[in-house]
Formats: sequence, C-alpha cells, structure tokens
Amino acid sequence: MDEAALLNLMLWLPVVGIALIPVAVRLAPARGGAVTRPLTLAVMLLQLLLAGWLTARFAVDTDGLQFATRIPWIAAWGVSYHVALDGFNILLVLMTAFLGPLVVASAFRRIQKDVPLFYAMVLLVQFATMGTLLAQDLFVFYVFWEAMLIPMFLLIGIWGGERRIYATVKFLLYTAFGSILMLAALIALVFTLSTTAGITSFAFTDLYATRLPLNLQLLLLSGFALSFAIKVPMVPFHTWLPDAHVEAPTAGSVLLAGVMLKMGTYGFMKLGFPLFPDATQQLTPLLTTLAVIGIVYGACLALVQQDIKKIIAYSSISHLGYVMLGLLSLDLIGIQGAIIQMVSHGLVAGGLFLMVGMLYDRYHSRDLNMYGGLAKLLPVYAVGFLIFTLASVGLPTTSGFTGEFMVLLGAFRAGWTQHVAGSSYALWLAAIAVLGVVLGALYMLRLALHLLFGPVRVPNTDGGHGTVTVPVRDLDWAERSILGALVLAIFALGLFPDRALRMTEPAAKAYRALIQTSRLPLGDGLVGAVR
Amino acid sequence: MSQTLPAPVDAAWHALLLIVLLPLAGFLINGVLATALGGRNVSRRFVSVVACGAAFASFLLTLRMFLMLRAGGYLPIVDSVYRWALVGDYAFDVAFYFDRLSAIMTLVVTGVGTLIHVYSTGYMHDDKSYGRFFAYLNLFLFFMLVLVLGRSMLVLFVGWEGVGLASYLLIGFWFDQLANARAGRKAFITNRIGDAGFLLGMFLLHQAVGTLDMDTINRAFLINPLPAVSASLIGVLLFVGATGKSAQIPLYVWLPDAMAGPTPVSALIHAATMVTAGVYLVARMSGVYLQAPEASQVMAIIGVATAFFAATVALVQTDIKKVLAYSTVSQLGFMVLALGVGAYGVAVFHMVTHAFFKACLFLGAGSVIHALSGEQDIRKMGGLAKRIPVTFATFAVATAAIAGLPPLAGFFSKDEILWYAFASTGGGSPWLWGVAALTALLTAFYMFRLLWLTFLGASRVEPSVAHHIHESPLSMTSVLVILAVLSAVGGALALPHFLEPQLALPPVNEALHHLETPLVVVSVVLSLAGLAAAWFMYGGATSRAAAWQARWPGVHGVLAGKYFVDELYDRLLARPLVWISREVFLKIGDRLLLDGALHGLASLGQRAAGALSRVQSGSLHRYALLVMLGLVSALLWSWSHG
Amino acid sequence: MLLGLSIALFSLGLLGVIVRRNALIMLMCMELMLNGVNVALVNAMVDNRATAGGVLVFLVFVVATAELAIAIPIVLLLVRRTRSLDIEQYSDLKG
Amino acid sequence: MNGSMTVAMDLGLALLAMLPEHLLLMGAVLLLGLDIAGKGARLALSVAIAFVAAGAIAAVVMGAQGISGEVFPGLLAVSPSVLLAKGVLLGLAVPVLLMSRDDFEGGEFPALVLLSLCGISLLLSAESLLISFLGLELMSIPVYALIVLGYRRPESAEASLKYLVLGGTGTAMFLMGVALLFDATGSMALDTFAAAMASPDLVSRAAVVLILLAFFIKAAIVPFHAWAPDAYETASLAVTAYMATIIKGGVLLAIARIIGPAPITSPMVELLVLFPLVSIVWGNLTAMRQGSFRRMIAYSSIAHAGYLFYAMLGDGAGRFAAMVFYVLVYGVVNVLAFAALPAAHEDRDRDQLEQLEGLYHRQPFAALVIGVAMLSLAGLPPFPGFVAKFLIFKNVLAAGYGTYAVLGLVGSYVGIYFYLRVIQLMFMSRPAQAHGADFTIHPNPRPPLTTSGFAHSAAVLCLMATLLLAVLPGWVLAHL
Amino acid sequence: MLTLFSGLALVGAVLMLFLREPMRVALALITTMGSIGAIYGLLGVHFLAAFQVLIYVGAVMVFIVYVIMLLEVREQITQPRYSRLLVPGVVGFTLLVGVLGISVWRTPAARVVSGSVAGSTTDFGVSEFSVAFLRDYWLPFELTTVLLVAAIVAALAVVRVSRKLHG
Repeated sequence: MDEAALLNLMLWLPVVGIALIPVAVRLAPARGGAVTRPLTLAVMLLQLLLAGWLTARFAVDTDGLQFATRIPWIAAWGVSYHVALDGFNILLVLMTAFLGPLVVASAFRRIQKDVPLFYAMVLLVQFATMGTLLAQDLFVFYVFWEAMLIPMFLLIGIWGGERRIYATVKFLLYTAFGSILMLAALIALVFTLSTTAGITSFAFTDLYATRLPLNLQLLLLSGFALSFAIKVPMVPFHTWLPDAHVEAPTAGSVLLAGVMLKMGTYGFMKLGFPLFPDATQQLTPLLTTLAVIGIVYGACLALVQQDIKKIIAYSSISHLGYVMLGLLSLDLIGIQGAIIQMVSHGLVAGGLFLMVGMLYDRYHSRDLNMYGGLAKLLPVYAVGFLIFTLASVGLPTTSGFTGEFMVLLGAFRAGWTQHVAGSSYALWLAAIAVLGVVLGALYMLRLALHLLFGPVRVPNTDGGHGTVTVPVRDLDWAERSILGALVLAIFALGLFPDRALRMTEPAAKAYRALIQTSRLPLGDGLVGAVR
Repeated sequence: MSQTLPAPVDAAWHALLLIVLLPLAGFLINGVLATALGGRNVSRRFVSVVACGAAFASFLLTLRMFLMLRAGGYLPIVDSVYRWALVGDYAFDVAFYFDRLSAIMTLVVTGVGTLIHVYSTGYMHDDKSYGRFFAYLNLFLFFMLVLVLGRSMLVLFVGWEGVGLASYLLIGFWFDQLANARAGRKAFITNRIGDAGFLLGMFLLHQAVGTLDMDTINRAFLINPLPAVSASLIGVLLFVGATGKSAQIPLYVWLPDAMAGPTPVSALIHAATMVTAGVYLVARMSGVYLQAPEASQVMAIIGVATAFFAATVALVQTDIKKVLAYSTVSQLGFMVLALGVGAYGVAVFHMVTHAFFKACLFLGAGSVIHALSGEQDIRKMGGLAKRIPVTFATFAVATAAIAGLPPLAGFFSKDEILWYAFASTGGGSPWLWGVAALTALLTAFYMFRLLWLTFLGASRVEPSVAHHIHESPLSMTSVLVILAVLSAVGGALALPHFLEPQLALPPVNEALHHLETPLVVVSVVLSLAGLAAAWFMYGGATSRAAAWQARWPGVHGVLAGKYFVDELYDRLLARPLVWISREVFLKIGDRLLLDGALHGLASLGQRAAGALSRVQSGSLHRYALLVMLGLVSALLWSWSHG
Repeated sequence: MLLGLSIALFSLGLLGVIVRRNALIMLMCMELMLNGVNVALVNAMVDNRATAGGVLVFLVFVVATAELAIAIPIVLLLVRRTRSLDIEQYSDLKG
Repeated sequence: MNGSMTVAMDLGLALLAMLPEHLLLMGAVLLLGLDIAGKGARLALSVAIAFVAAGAIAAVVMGAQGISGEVFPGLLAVSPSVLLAKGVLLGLAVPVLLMSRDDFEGGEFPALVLLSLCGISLLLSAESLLISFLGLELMSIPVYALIVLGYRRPESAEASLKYLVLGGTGTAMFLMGVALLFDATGSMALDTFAAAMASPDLVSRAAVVLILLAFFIKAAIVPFHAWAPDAYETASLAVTAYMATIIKGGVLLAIARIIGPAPITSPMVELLVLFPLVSIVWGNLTAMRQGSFRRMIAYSSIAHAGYLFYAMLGDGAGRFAAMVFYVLVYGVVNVLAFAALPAAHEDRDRDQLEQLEGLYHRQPFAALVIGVAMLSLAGLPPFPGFVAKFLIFKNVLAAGYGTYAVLGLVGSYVGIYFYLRVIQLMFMSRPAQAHGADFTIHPNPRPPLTTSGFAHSAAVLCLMATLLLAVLPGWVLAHL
Repeated sequence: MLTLFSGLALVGAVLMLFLREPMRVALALITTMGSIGAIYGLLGVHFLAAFQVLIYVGAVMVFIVYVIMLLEVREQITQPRYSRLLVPGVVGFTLLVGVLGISVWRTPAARVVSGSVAGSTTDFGVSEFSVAFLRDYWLPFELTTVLLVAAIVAALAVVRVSRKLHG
C-alpha cells in the first residue's frame, strides 16, 4: 500500500472510529457504552502505528511534501483536498498520534458520563488536529482549524469542573473571534492572489508566492496573527487558557496543552510568517517582545497560583513564549529549537496534566494548599511528577532542555547579530528570556515542593483538610505505562534529538528562506505584471 | 603564551563513557528497586554493593585511564560518543575528554566519592530510604563525571545542571521536614540564576567561535583572541555561573542551607566535589580568561571578599555543619582568588587538598553527629575526644590542614595562593594578599574554636544523649583515617607543577621575588596566631568568649545573623517578585484589565441585546413607526451622492 | 398635482396605521395607502399612455380585496379573544 | 394579425416551461377537490408531497437541461439558474410538508403551501414588476392564514395581523415604487429597476428605495423586521420553518433577480449594506436574549437575511448562484433544526429553550442533529453554513468591499454565542428533574405533540442533504 | 374640477385620521374613494373609475361597514383615539411627505400635469382594457383568479379555525 493512502487512512481513522461508535454501542449496549473505550483505544493505537510507519518511511533531509494527496474539492475556488507530510508537521503529527492513545487510556476510569460521546469528541479533536497539521491547502486548513473548536467546547463543557460553562464559552468565543478575523484575512489573501497572479488557489505553495504591498501584508498578518496568538496563547490574549485548563477534564487539558496550543505556533510557522515575510520582518520586534513578555508574565503568574492546573496552564504560556521566540529569531538553531520545544511542551505539559488528573481522581482537589508530602504517600507518583517537573524546568537530558537551549541559543545568536549591526534590543530580549529559565525553576519547584515534600497532608475525600484516613493506592500499572511512555519520549527527545532534527531541518531552512525573501510587489505597485 | 595544546587522541574503546555510565547503572538499579518496588525485596547489602561497586569500578577505570594517559605522554584522550544534534553547520557532539585537568578531577571525584559511599553505608545504615540515598549518590556521581569529563560546554552543562539536581534531591533527602525541601529548592534556584549567566556566556562563545568544544575554544582564543571586551564579557558571564555553583558572593546563600542534607552529602557534594565545579569551569576555560583581564580582576575581588566574609560568619556559628559550610565558602573564595590572579593550577591544587581535608572534616562531623544521635549544636558538645578518639584524631589533622599548619596539605596550597595573590603579574596585589592572610588567620581561629568546643574542654552533652556516645563503625572510621592521611600528605602532590603544561602559572613580579620566604613565615605565624587565639578564647574558661560576645553584641549579632543577607534577598527579590506577580500581574493585569475588558464586552453585549429586545415592544404601532422611520431615512440617504 | 395627492394619501395611510388604535380603522388606512398608489398609477398611465398601469390598478383592486378578505376574519378572531378592537391590546408577543 | 398564432405556439412552450407552476396549481386544485369530497385528511399530504417533489424535480431537470426563454415576452421568463432556484425552494418544501404532519390534518395546509409556492415560482420567473407583485401577494396571502392555521396558541392571530399589516404596508410601498418608476419610465420591466438604481434622478431613486424596502419588510431586515419574531414564534413549527426558509429564500432570490447582475453603485449600495449590517448585529444580539427557540430562530433569520443581502454586493455573475447556494444551505439546516425539535404537550413549551435542556440524554439523535444545525447556522466549519458564508464574503471582498466584509464577519461573530447556547443547553445541562413527572402532573391533556416518523424522515432527509453539502460543496456549487 | 376632487379626497383622508368612530371613518374613506373615482373619470379612465366605485365603494366598503356594525363593541367611545406614537408618527409623516414630495418635485419628468390633457382621449376605454387583458396581459388576468382562490382558501381556513375554536 502506498504511503499516501496510509497517510489518508491515518487522518481519517478517527472518523471511522466515530462512525463505529454507535454501531458498537448498539451491538454491546451493556453499561452505557463501555465498549467504546477499547474501540477508541484501538483506533488511536492504529493511528499511532500508522504515524510511526510513516515517520519511519519519511525521507530525512529532503525538502518538500511527502506522501501527498491532492484532489480537487471546490474546483471553482481552486480548493483541493491536499494533505501531506513535510518537515513542518512530521514531529507534531507523530506527537499528536502519540498522545492520542494516552489520552484515551487515561480517561478509562475517570469518565463515566456519556462515554460514547466523550470518545467521539476525543476522536474528533484528534481528527481535526491531524487535519490541521497535514493540510496543505488554506481552505482545508481553516476547516480543520475551526473543526477543533466544537469538540473541545463540548469536552470542557460536558465533562468539565464547576465553572465549566464559563470556561468553555470563554474559550470558544475567544478562539472564534480570532478565527473570524483570520477568515477575513484568508479571503483577502486568496483574492489578492487571484487578481495579481491570475490563479485562484488555496494551495500553500501558490500562496507562498503571493506578492503583496507592505501595508496589506501587515493588515493580513494581523488577521492571521491574532487568531494564532489567541491559540498559542500569547500575552495579552491568554486569559482563556487558565480557565479552560482548570475546568477541562484531564483528557481535555492534555489535548488542549499537548495538541491544540501547538496549532497556534504551527500556524505561525506554517502560515502566518511565511505568507507575509515583509510584514513579519517589520513586526518581529513587537512579536518578540510579546513572546518574551509571555515568558516572564506567564512564569510570574504561575508563581502565585494555588490551583495546580493553573500553575501548569500559566507555565504553558511561558513555554510557548519560547517557541515564539525561536520562530522569530530566524536563526536555524532557534527555529529548530522552537519545533522541538513545541513537541516537548506537548509531552511535558501533557504529562503534568495527566498527573494532576491522577491526583484529582484520588483526592478530588487541585488546591495546592491541601497537599504535602506526597512523596511519602505515593512514591511512584512522586518520581513521575518530579521527572515531568524537571523536564518542564528544562533540565538537561530532558526534551525541555533541548528545546529551550536551542531556542535561547538561536535567539541570542540573532540578537547578537543585530547588536553588532547596531541594535541591541533583540539581544536584551534574549537575555531576559534566559532569565525566564530561573523563573521556570521557581514556580515549578514551588509546585513540587508543596505537593511532594514536607509533612504528609492530603484533602479528605470531601475536599476538606485532614490527615489521611483512607490509604490511597499509588499509580497502577495502566497509569504507570501511560506516564512511562511519556517519560521515555521526553528522554528520547532530550538525549537523541538529532533524528528529529534531521526530519525538520529542511522545513526550518525553507521557513527561514521564505521569510528572508522579500515578496513586495515588483515594480511600481504594478503587481503581477512581471510573471 | 607558552602553553601547548596537543591534538587529542581517540579513545580506543568507550572507556570514558564507561566511567560515566557505571554510576548511572548503579542509580538505575537502585532507583528502580527503591521506588518502583518500594525497596522491600532489596537487602541493604545489595544496595551497598551496587552503589559502592559502581563508584569503585569507576575509580579503578579512571586510574587505568590515567595510566594510559601517562603512557600516551599526556596527550588528551577523546571519547566521541554520539552526535547530539546537528543544526545547519553547527554540530553538538557528546564527547568525553581526558587530559591532565580532568584526570585529576575524575580521580578526586571517583576517589573521594568511593570513600564517601563506603562511609555512608555506615552512616545511613538505619535510614528508611537507604536505597534511595545510594541511588541519589550514584546519580550525583554520574552527573559529576559528565561535568568533569565533558569535552563540550554543552556536556559540561548537562553535568552542571545534573549535579544541581542531585544536590537538590539530596539536600531535601529528608523531605518530611519542609525546611529541608526548601533548602534544596533554594540551592537549585540560586544555581539556576548562575546558570542563566553560564548559558549567556555559552551562547556568546558559540556565537564567537561557532562551537562549544572547550579545547577548540581555548585553542581559538590562543590563536586568534577576541577583543578583550568580548572575552571579559564571556568571562564574567561564565563566572556568574561559577558563583552559583561554587557559592561565591552574591550567590553563596544556598550552601549553608544545603547542610540540611545528610552529612555524607555535605562532604561529597557541598565540600569536595560539586561546589568546586565553578573553579573547574574557570580553570577549564583558562584560555578565555587569559584574554580577559577585567573578568579575572572581578574574580579575584569576589574571591577574596567571599573568603573573608564567610570566615567572619564562621567565627560565631554554633552549628557544627554551618561552621564547616562557611568554611567551605571561604575556602572556595581562596580558590577563586587564585583563579582571579591567573594561578589556575594552584586553584586546582587547593581544590584537591580542600577535597581531602574538608571531606574529612565533614565526615568527622558526621561521625560526631552520629555519635550524639543527631546533635549538631557545638554548645552541647565538648570533651568528646576521649569518647570517640579516632574521629577526634582525624578531625584534628584535618583542622590543622585547613588552618594551614605545615607540613599538612592545606599549608602548601594556601601558601601558594597567598603568594600568587601577592605577586602574580596577572592581577596580584598586596591588598589581596593582606585580606587573604587575615582570612587565613580567621580560618585558623574558627577551626580551632570548633575543635575545642567539640572535642576538648568539659562535656556539655545532654545527659540523655551522653550515655550512648559511641565510636562510629569501621566503615566510617576507616574512611576518616584514609582522608586524614591524604590531608596530611596531600601537599606533596605538587599539582600546579603537574598541571603546568596545561595550565601555566602566571609569571611572578620579579621585583617581589625576595619576599617569598618572609611571606611563608608570616602565613605560618598567622595560622599559629589563630590557634593561639582560639586556645585563649575557648581553651580555658568559656566565659572569656562569652565576655567578648557581651562586649560587642552588635558585631556578634550581625555575624551570627550572617549579615542578614538572606533577609535582604527575601525583602529585595523574593517578596517583590511575588508581590508584583500577585498584585500587579494577576490582580491588575489578568483579572482587572484583560478579564475585566472581556467581561465588560460581554455585559455590554448583553445589555445591548436587552435594549434591542425592548424595542420589540409588541405594539404594532411601533412596528409601523419603525417602518416609516426606516423609509424616511432610506429616502433621505438616497439623495446623497446626488 | 395628482402625484402629490397620491403621496399625501399614501403617507396619510401610513400615518393612520401608526397612530390609529382601532383595528378596523387601521385596515381602512391600509386601503387608503393602496388608493394613493392607484392614483399615482393612473396618473402615470395617463402620462405614458401605457395600459400596463391600468392593469396594475386592476390587480391592486383584487389584491386589496383579497387582503381585506383575510384580514377581517383575523380581526374577528382577535376580537373574540380580547373583546376589543384596540391594537394596543394585541401586544402579547414581544421581546 | 398573427398574434393569436404566437400565443398558441407559446402555449405549448408555456406548459412545458412553467411545468413546476402547473404542477403546483394542479396539486392545489386536486387538494381542494379532495377537501370538498371529504377525503382530504388521508391523501392530502401524500398528494402535496408528490406534486411538490415532482415540481422540484421538474425544475431541477429543466434547469440542468439549460432550458431558457421568454415564456410570456416581457412578463415571464425561465432560465437555468432561476429553474434551479425554484427547484431548491420546492425541494425544501418537501421536508416542511413532511413535518407538517404532526401539526396539521386535512388539505388546507398543503393547499395553502402549494399556492404560496406557486407565488414564489412566479415571483422568481417574473420579468415584469407586475408579475412580481402578483407573485409576491400570492406568496404572502396564504401565509397570513397559515400562521393562524394551527392555532395552537391564541397569540397567533395577533402575530398574523401584525404580519398582515406590515406585509400590506410593504405591498403598498412596493406598488408606490412601481408607480413612481412607471411614471418616470413608462415601463414595468424588470430591467428598468436596474437602470433606475444607477439613475441620478430622484424619483427613480425614491422608487428604487420603496421597492427595496418593501423587500426588506418581506425579508425582515431591521428596522422592518418587527413582525418576524412574533409571527415565527406563534406559528406552528412547520409554518415557521416554511417562513424562515422558503419564503425568506424566495423573497431574497426575487430581489436578486430584480436587481439583476449589474454592479450596484452608491447610494444604493450603502442601503444594501447598512440595513443588512444592522440586521446582522441586531438579530444576533437580540437572539441571545430569547427563551423561545422559534423566536431565536426568527432573530437568527433576521441576521441571515442580512448576510443574504450582503451577497448583492458580490460580483454580478456569481451573485445569484451564491445566494441560491446560501438559501439552500440555510434552508436545509433550518428545516433540520425544526424537524428534530422534540415533542411536548403544549406548543408554547415545545420551543422553550429550557425544553432542550439535557436533550442529549433523552434523545441523542435529536440533540446531535440540532447541534449540527446550530453550528451550521453559526457558520462554523466544517458544516455547510461555513461554505455558504465563505462564498458570500468572498464575493463581497472580491468586489472590493473589504471593510464591509470585515464588519459583517465581526457581526456574524456576535451570533456564535446564542447558537452555542443551544448546544450548551442540550449537552451540558442535566435534564430538568420535572421531566419524568411532567406526564403525570399535566391535568389537561391536549394530545402530546409527538414527533412522528414523518418529522424524523424530514430530519433524516435534511441531514443527508446537510452532509452532502458539507462533503461536496464544490460539486453542488458547480451545478448552480 | 380635478383640483376639487383632489381636495375632497384629501379632506376625506385627513378626516379619517381625526374622526373617532369607525363608521364615520368609513364614510370619510368612501368620500375619498368616490373622489378618486371621479378623478379617474375626469382623466378619461372610465373603466377604472367604474371599478373604483363598484369594487371599492360597492363591495369593500360595504363589507367593512357591515363588519363595523357587526362588531358594535361598546368600549369604542372610551378608547383613546391615538396610540402613544402620535407625535413621532406625525413627525415621520411630515418627513415622508417632504422627502417624497421633494423627490418628485425636483425631477422634471415627473411634473407633467396630467390634468391638462384629461378628457381629450378615449385611449383608456373598456375595449382598450379588454384587448390589453386578453392579448398582452392575459397571464396576470388569469393569475388574479389563482390569487382570489388563494385568498378564499386562506380566509376559509381562518374562518374554520375560528369556528373550531369558538363553536
């Protein structure tokens, strides 16, 4: 079977799963659709298998799309169903596929309400994110991009915590606002392409060749950037994230942190910046500033939270600031670092959210004040939590280090180059970002300290204070294997990132080249005259 | 520059890697067994054998490699393991590098490390988390070896952060007390601040040289030095990292608190090995520092200031480990002073001797604490010499060594530091010498004070404890003896000379050459003066010290309060940070401005919706009026653009 | 002038719909509007000498009748329920 | 003269070209006959559906065949695009008729719908404002009756009167406009309107404004919308669906036909933007506050009328097709939502939004279907509403009205909230506890309004159409 | 003459707004309609004049008067005449008349005074219309039947609802 077909199979597998769910529930109606659990897990594992196979077949150090499928969809507008793997998305695809089974498995015991719908929604999120990553056509991209929202809306809204409605509506309205502006920018972009170059096409490759005057580029970039920035989220568009994370069920948090936030940075990398190189150059100082503010601001806020999930949520803001910093550095090391950091954050934050979920399953509280000394009570849990904490802090040998180190090195190199050229602004920003490393240690270790160490202290089952009365089991084998898989991945990416870097390097180079090549209209604004 | 930088030779087999991996294997075995299986099915003997065996095997392997190194004419041996990353034209390789400097470091680390492992089997024998402890120790050893053997700064940094992690875990080893865990966190975070500087220095180097391999960097600086400003900037930034790890002003604050960990940890990590990593780093990067006079000057001043400052604090501490901790800070200051005046080999020399005698002191202190069932306050000791004679003897030897009494190890190394501080053309000055000499006097004083209060005089031990004071088991005393011997004879190693082909000593101001012997005499006299003063103050009635204390309560208060630096940092940094985060960022930024605007918009929408739906009053008249108004306005509009 | 009359009748009819409270009068005012329209149509027909206007007037007659034919039963229905012809009474639906 | 000959020849052609209208009329007559014969109840619906479906198929087939021509010169013409539009609207009537089974018995409802549909067909085919007028009235008059027809709620007479008075006012305005236009040009042909739109002459402009505004009233554009929420709320479900989809679509496609493909210039273009823009915002905002599903849909339809008028800004050639597509999508998902609405004892309760609380736990299929419909109405991908909205805004932008497009999109953003609220109610709320007890407490048993298999089949029909539109929008678009 | 009837029509229309009782309003409307019929006649459109009188006055108004008498609801007198929107309504009315009037006035083509040529033509006789309806406009003519059928069905439906409800 050729790889393109396998790629499509991988993408559409969750849809098949969703279609099978009602059938399975009908066939085995016992216990409210318990049958959907193994079914979904099987689908996810199969998807992971396919993703792994495709990764293995992926030609490294090769530029361009691989395993592409292109079928005209809305021919009149030049829209094609166009999906492919490339250096930009390969790692994120793999990570998404990797997180899928873990999310599903982690929810086995936790989710007892509306089980079939839950797994259907998880599969939908999976499908939509995969589609967003694989899409090579702007229209298709947008469709998948938006399709992510609704299942996530439901995941938070149905299976979330107390203030879930507020959180989920906030999440949706925030992101939808960005999407609307992106839609406007998208239409304008395609229209401009068709008038200047005479092609009506949504294909990225065609759009990458669009020449636009600077002011238009700025306008359109703002549209795209706002949408992506909300998703990332960059300060000051971030306030939906802590709420969404706190209220979401564990699986939702993991999907949100692990997969969905990456779509924002991926969008910047794949679309936002390369489509509008001149505007990007123009806005780089501003965006870099926002990224660094995000690093510091997110860290500071994480420092003063009492809700464990909020701490991790704010840490996400901080960590994704690094991604933005790396992408904007336009230094190859920085870009590569940003890609690694994306994956790393997915693994680490995903792992942390899973662990918080496991804790919540046991004690029904996320209040840091309620806890203490878990290392004594749940030693295996503590070890796991510590590993994720340290990975989040960016300790060497973990993936967090690989990402942060390369991002910071890249940002610094870029800053120094500009410093030599006469402007030290970027250099200072890079230096501040390096200091963010300290803040990262501050809040994560605060979390670990209060959670794991000190005298034993856990909430009663009713959420109040008190000494332990009921012995609580440590992680069971299922939880251990879920976390173990993540830990292995974290160390793999920390110790042996080169294989991953080989796959993404052509894309990183292409990205840099796209942004460094001006695409202002040729001549005196007579756009498209020279073709 | 007369230094030669010979081309490295490749290691025939991954011997260096093996040195590093053995402790890792020990860690994994013990760690997995201790946590995953709850340590139930694992005997202590098994744990000890694995842990000590791993350390000892590493030591033996290091010895073998050292012999190979010597056989190869001290050509550095390189063990390339794998390519960590390749980005564009820049490669980041994981490789180990074995030359004179790292050989010495490795030997000390594995040697002292093995000894302390053995010691710990006795010291920690009754601890519940025996397996976990040895797992951590092996983990530390692994990272420390990565640190000293790494060829690239990146690998060094891995070790650098890794030992920080091990330190964090070991300081907070008894984590049921929050204070211990807090101390661990403080250590980690303080180090992180230094690491930020380290990272920046590393980045700058990468930008300048295009690689992080330290031998290449040194060679590059030798052949084609950067402008002095850049070199100094790099130097200062790297030194910021060193101040963190090696507990120099202003980042020394974590080290005294780090005594919360088990005593063998204090000996191994916070005295003998890890804290010297900063010194090692500077020595390793001497190629850069040779081009960076300003950075060197900064180092010298910081070093001497730290040495003096810590020594004054040590004068009045009453916790046996705290005294030793400040003493460590002070001694590290000496080493940094040596680095600052360009005497890298001397710094390394002092580092080695310090490893011997300070490890001995800490382990001795551990033995005391062990004997007194955990008591650490020297005011509640005294007269222990007869009860635990081996400990006393070894402790005394080490005290004499640190005080700089000839012919013990400390005398040689400290004396060389004082000499270069005085006479080095690379920044030596009488001022530096003066302060350093005064510090040496203080050192002798507080160390003998410690000795007296602990072992001599009348017993002030609490009766409940007194009756089961006992000498430590053989596993501990044997280690003490070995270390005491090393402290005594270690001065004969003459390391600066050994290292000279690699780390040249700075040229000495010829005009001052004639002062060398008088200065030696002066320093010996100062040491003896310290001894005498301590005897004067504490040898007789303790009231004399109390009287002095009463005479200058302010001074005593400041010293006992450690100059209130911790409080200062708390007020100046920690609290403002939390305050700004909570009051400004969270309350004003997130809640008021961002969420406030959002909620404002939402309620605006709701209110607008309410107003609009009131327009729909149900009255047909109004509906018709709306039509008429719409009609009129549309007609009026149609007149425009006439 | 006839156009003016037409406009006046049309507008008066609309005004009547707005201000008169009696449902039947309101319906009559609608008839008035249509009459106004018819005047304009006839006027235009005469101006342009085109029969189409006349045809349309004829159609308006029919439509006016038809509208009334359905309006009156509805009003009767309302009167049965509210015992009133007051339009203001027919405002249960709002919001 | 040979006039009679032409007429005779035309008759043959007319029979063919106006086949949909003829089918509808035949159906209506047959229904009336059945009614008089007293056999209406059983057969009426099947007959109506058969004739409407036949009409729809005929229209689509003829449209696909590319039949075009002047049936009655100067009065009535057919063209493929118009035939397809008719096909779409008639096709939408099929599920609406299916739904009606739950509310109506007998032949009145189908007969009135058939007559009204006939009016819409005429309206679309009209080449003269004269015929437009007739079509408009033929379309509207049965609807006034339809609103009160179910008479599940006493207020429906009030709503009907409001609609009638405002609709009548609209008719008068239309006629006034025609009269002024006729006065100025001496013609009632459709293209005089297009010419008048660009004319600098004030009477022409006044005429254009009057005619446009008449359509605004019929399409419920703010501030001429006020009848719509009342009428939609109290009419029976099928009637609401009919008004919200078919009438609205018919009116909008008709005005598109009247305006023609010529580009629109200032000041008319502002009228065609500002009123709809206000409608979008107003409708979307006000919908947030509604407790009644139908009333909410009414405001939603006010906003959607706004989008549809936006389409007029688009490029001339694609304008009509875009609107047909939009009407198709909008109609399908709207009917889908109505058809899936769960049953209740009281009509008033039936569309209370609280009634939808926890619907997923009672009727998962209905909840999912309504969810799909809501998301589609909100214009979120991957549902077909998105493609339709995209199409319109793409055309608007392409015509150079960037600012208006962005404003419209932002206005549409406001609407997302209330569609989501429905989903929120259905999926995120537990069902009210009273529901189990509801059946016993209610002392006065009107027969519960069940959703029968007919409504289900309507929902399934629409769902299939929705899926088709979602998966193959390109294919559908290519054929419009 | 034309002016006279125009004035009469206008007065009738204005009276419609002022009179309180529905019956009087109906009479005012009949006046207006009659005047308009006369105007048609003066313009030579006798066919329409006849229809105006026959259909409007003869059928529609009789129907209305009948309904008014049928409904003789007692509260009529106490009921206020005007809605609360009197003032805005009048303002709107003024504006509307002004706007439309000015639109017409400012357009030269619309200011042809039709009355001057009135009576001089018989173009719009019954025969003319018959021909027009049967030749050019037979479609609308046919459609009126459909329309009337629809109206009847609709009205019957409403009546039937009413009957079902109230006996």
